[in-house]
Amino acid sequence: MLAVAGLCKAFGGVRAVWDVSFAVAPGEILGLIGPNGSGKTTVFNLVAGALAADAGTITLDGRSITRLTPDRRNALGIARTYQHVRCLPHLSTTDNVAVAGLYGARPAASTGAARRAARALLERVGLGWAGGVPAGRLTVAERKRLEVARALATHPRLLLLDEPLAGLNPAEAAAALDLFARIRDEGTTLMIVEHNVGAVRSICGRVVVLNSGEKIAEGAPEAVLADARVMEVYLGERAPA
Amino acid sequence: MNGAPVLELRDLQVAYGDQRVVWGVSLEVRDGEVVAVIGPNGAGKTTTLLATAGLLRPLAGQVTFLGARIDGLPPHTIVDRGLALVPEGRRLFGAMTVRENLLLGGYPARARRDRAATLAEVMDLFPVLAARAHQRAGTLSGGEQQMLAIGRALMARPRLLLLDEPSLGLAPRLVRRVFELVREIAARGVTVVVVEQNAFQALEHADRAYVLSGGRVAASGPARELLARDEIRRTYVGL
Amino acid sequence: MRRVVLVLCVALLALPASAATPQTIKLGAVVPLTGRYAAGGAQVRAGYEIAVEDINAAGGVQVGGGRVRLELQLLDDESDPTKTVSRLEALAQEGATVYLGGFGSDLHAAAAAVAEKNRTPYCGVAFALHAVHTRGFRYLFSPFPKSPDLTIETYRFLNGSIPADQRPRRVAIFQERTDWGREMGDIWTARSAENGYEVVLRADYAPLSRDLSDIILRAKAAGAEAVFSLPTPPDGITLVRQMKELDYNPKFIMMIRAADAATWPQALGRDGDDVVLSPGWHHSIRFPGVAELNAKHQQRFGRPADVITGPSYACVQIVANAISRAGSADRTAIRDALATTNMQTVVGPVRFRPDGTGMVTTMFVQWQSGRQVLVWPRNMGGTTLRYPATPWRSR
Amino acid sequence: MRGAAAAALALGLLAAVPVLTGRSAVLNWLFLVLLHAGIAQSWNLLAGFGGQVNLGHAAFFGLGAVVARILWLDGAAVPWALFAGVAAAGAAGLLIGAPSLRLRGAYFAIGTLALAEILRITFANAMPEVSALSAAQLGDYALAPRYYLALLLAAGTTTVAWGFSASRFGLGLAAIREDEDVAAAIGIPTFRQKLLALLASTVFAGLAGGVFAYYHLSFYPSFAFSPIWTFDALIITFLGGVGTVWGPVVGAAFFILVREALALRLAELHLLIFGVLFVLVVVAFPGGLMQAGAALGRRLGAPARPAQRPQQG
Amino acid sequence: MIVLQNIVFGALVGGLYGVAAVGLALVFGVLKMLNVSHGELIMLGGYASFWLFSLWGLDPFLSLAASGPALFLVGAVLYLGLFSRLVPLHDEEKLKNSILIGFGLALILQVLAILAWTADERAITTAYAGQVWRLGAVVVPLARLAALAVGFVALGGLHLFLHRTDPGRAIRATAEDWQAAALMGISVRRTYLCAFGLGSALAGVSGTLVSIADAVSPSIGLSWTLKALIVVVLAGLGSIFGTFVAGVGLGIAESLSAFFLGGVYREVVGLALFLIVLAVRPSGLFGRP
Repeated sequence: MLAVAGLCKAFGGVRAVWDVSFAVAPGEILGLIGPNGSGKTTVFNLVAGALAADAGTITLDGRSITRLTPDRRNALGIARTYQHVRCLPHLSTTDNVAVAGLYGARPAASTGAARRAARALLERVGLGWAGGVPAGRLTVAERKRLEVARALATHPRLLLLDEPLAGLNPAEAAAALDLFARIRDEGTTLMIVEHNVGAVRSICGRVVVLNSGEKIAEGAPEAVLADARVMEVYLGERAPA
Repeated sequence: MNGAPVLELRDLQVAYGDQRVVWGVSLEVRDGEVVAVIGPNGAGKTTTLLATAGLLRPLAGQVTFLGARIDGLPPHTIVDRGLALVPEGRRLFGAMTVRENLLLGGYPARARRDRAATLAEVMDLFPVLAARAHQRAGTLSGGEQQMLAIGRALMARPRLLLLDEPSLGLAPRLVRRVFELVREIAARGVTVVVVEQNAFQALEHADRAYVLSGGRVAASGPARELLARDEIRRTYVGL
Repeated sequence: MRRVVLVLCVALLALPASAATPQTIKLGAVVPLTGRYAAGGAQVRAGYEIAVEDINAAGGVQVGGGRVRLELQLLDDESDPTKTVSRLEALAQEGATVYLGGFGSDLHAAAAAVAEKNRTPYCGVAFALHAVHTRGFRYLFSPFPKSPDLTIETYRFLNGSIPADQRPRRVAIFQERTDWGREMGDIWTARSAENGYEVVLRADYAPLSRDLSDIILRAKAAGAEAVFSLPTPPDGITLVRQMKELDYNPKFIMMIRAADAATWPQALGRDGDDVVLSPGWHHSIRFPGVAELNAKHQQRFGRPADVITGPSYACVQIVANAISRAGSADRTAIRDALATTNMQTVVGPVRFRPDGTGMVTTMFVQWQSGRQVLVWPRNMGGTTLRYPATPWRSR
Repeated sequence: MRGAAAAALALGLLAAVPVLTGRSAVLNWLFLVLLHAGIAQSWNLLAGFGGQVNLGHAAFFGLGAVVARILWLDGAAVPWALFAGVAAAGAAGLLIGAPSLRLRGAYFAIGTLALAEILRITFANAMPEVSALSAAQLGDYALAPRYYLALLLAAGTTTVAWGFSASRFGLGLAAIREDEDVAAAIGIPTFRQKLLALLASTVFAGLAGGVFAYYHLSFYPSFAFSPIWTFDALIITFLGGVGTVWGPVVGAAFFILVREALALRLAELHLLIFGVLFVLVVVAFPGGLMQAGAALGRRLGAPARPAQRPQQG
Repeated sequence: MIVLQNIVFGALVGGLYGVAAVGLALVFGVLKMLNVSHGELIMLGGYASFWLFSLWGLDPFLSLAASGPALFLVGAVLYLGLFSRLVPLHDEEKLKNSILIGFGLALILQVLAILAWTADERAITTAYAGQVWRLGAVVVPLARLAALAVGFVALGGLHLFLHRTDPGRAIRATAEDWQAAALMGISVRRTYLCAFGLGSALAGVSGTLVSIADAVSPSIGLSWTLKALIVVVLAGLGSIFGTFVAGVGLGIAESLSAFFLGGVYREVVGLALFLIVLAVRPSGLFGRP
């Protein structure tokens, strides 16, 4: 459904993303991995529209969205979360999600309806108790879940998750992976940037590996993670015993 | 575990505003050790360091440095006592020159007397900084910036050096170089604590390690031992 | 801390407003004591306060059979016309029978309208703008020279003081971009030819400019021998300084308003000398009561009365006289009495035209050796005009 | 609901004031409070709810004032004059807003300040004559209609502010204020929303200017463009509580009534005392008067029960 | 020729703008507080010099040695008593409350000045005032040129202080990243005090220069604050001399527009120029993006 071709982005002469191409098939979970600074988040920003590409095209269902603003892309069904969580700190947790429901791809009919939907979503991510709390008071882990609920509230067809497991303990991470799988099963396509190789292995059908802004590998997780080049850049050259 | 205790955290709790991040961390660092603190993003590693260095005021708990309580003291007096922190993201003064950054590192009174000598030592340890002494720090490459951040902290002549994610954003070759430097610094008699997400490298080079999760200590012990433990490898090392 | 602040707020608001004692007539004055007109406002205030003191010391105003004391309630409007309005309304509520005005034509214009609306007689000085008097206000009275008097008298003064062959025929007008500036410029220009003068330059400038070299250079290039201007005090200081720096030496320099302040020579030293002004009054004028006023002012402020203090004092004299003739505290009666004023005051004889402007003596004053001396009208206690002005380099 | 009832009650009481008192000073003070509440609230619509600090608010106030004044004194019916002023201010808002809203933070603030100063100087040059009512017009002058207009202005802006605080549009605006990038990422058309908020803000600023023009007996046109109007709006809003529905109203009441009360009692020192009091209030309640009031209410009444985080396993 | 003459006067006025702006920029850059009573501090500096001149005949250029330190002390007191309370607040709250405190302070200082010195305009005219230096047909007034030069030297001194001394470097470091500065052993509060004092001292210096080249009265504060604010944004934060040059440039632009368009539109052109710069370079002429 999403196709990225020849994507380039430079910051002040430094190549952050260089000639990256890949495609995302409907209903899959695509992992985007690579060491710190390899350009994963930049790719997310380019796809979501927070950054404008220097070169290359991004198409969604065959339609070019390269020049669209982020809100237009969201209306077409692309939603995202952030690596460093970004909530709307002075709004209540419910309103953080409700506001997304009022805009997004299928805007709710009224604020009341949006809030009801928001509470249901919060329940789903385990934040049902926190509806009235200002989002700024949640812990990082809770805000991670809030971000997922907020993104879901916009009714995305493609959900971009940037390190969704960071900061979660193993039990929470397991629950989150479970949730992602269910979201996929309900028909939303996912793209995940994640450090936790184990998680990537367990949930992603396919992974794309970036290093220094360039794509160095793509394929099934097991195959890609066994690749010597990937081992080298991602795990620090020397494979541990 | 031979040297005298340099740093001791006892049941440290820290919050940002209403939001508690560290729920009770206790750890101990002895003279001459390299101690690694690992754990996932958001586990409270950085917060623990910031509270130790005085940039955050702990909610509860004690921080003892060289036998004296330092929790609640302002950061500049803590630096004065010989505890230097290299913060996450390096936090260089980008508009100032490399030399100025280093001179600022030697700002504490205890370091200022021998500042010229220390500067020479640091330049010796990092020849690249000597070459770029009059360049603006913001124009250095990532690796050079990390060297400068560490060099700047060493200018304070610290007894204890805290490094927060020194490998962040560095190429693997540079990451290895940073950890070699950590050993070199330790060899010169400075005790080091490294907080790392790159758990593998950190455990490889440390003497002992603590694993943080959810704001608490989940495991601790000699680094080699932790590296060998299966659940640690799977959850935190990423293997 | 918080509790202290709360208590303070309450305590301050509970302060009693000055209560009017019976058997007094209240004069309500709104004067700028802060903001850009504060310097002028201070002169106005001194005149009001001394006059009310004097009248009360003499037993008050004769009303009908008895004597009534005057009570002055004076408020600050911060040089802001919106506050002028609101504070005049407050004074109405406090029972003011007559309004006394402040300083500056915009504040006066606002204040006079409130007076008209409230049908309360209003007496104010220190504004020469004539336009305010063309709106049909019946309650507005101003015993002060207006633009037409000032401009026409300028030529009489020049012709009366300088022999024909030495007069500065070529005139430059530095005209501030305000209604008063335009009004003065228009009349000066219109009346120039008939008096034997030629306006060679009318230069506009925005008030409170920090550099006026462009208009000075143009005047110099046009060969103007006299400069007529009406700058604000800072603009006047800038003008003198830059005329000196650019070595532009007109024979006659008139700066209405800027040179009024007693502190003019402190600011400019000898460069302030020879500048002519027309403040509406001067303390050496030979009118009854002036000496006493000067003595009081000397006692209080260490100098004879300031140029705006005299007319302000006269305002209270005129109002007291009108109250006495009205024989009551009725506002309409006082207004009618004011309209028929014909009396001697510290600014000389005063009568009012139907538009409320005063028929008063227009005076010209010159700075000589750091002192203001009266140079026109002649033989009224002053001295002669120093002409031509000393070139800057010879000072 | 209780809030709405209290608001309706307050509105009713304020509407009854001209009937209950003939004292023009009281009405005048309340007029000034309502006018300033309206100006501050209109500024709050963009700055408080949308996070865009506009230092050129006086430009829109001034445009509304000058246009309405000219038409009114020319004989146009008051509603039409006011409407024209509002239209002029709104049009200027769109014209100026479109380019300047692309500037962020301090640059938007100072850029709008420069625009307002340009207008002020230009109007001072182009229209140097004082705009005063004639004696005949003063004969018909009554404060009550002005007062009701100001009441309408304050009630209208506050209603819009309340709408902003509770509607889809307002929630979207709040999201922009909190984090513009996140707002865009959840589908909020950020530029259009900001522009609409600016339009609402400038339209009401223009209405406030028109009310001022209809109220004031005499002023220089450039006075309506004075930066004082912007700073008063900003200071009143900050003092009361920026981004709150009632902050500008509470701030205006404090700012006007305390100042006038002091001016009436202490001719010479009133500004000094007011300045000291003002600084003390700011130091004591850095979060604004609304927050201070809420804190006081919490201390008096039962504290709201905070949500309980489930115990972690 | 007249154009050249106008440029000279414009530059002399602009130099005052520059010096006035540097103090404001220093405080804003280091403390992230906007002291809107900066203009009132300039006014106090002007009065200090005026009184030293009229009571003891002290040359205004010598009185700089008094007005600078005196205003440093005033600034230190204001910081310790008021502004230091804002340090723990978040940036947004800090900025907001600093504006409010500055507003109240401006009222207080204005009234105190009227009570102490009356509201009359004050200016200093020395024996050498009005003397000029002739360059062909162009005259350069010496006293004002000296004022410009003194301002420039003061800024040069500030530059050396900030770049060559430890306390100066501590100020720059704190401006860039106060947390990192604290980690260097720098006492942030002491540095804030020092920066606020220095900013106020600069206001004192520019007040003296204003009293020489312009005039002082209790109500001049707001116009200087606004002018300084515009110059600060025009220049962008980060460069002392950049700020000074931006001030001079604004002064020249004003005088040239007075020449070409007539005096009444002097400031309009300066502001329009400012908007153009803002549109083209949002970080200011000399600021770092």
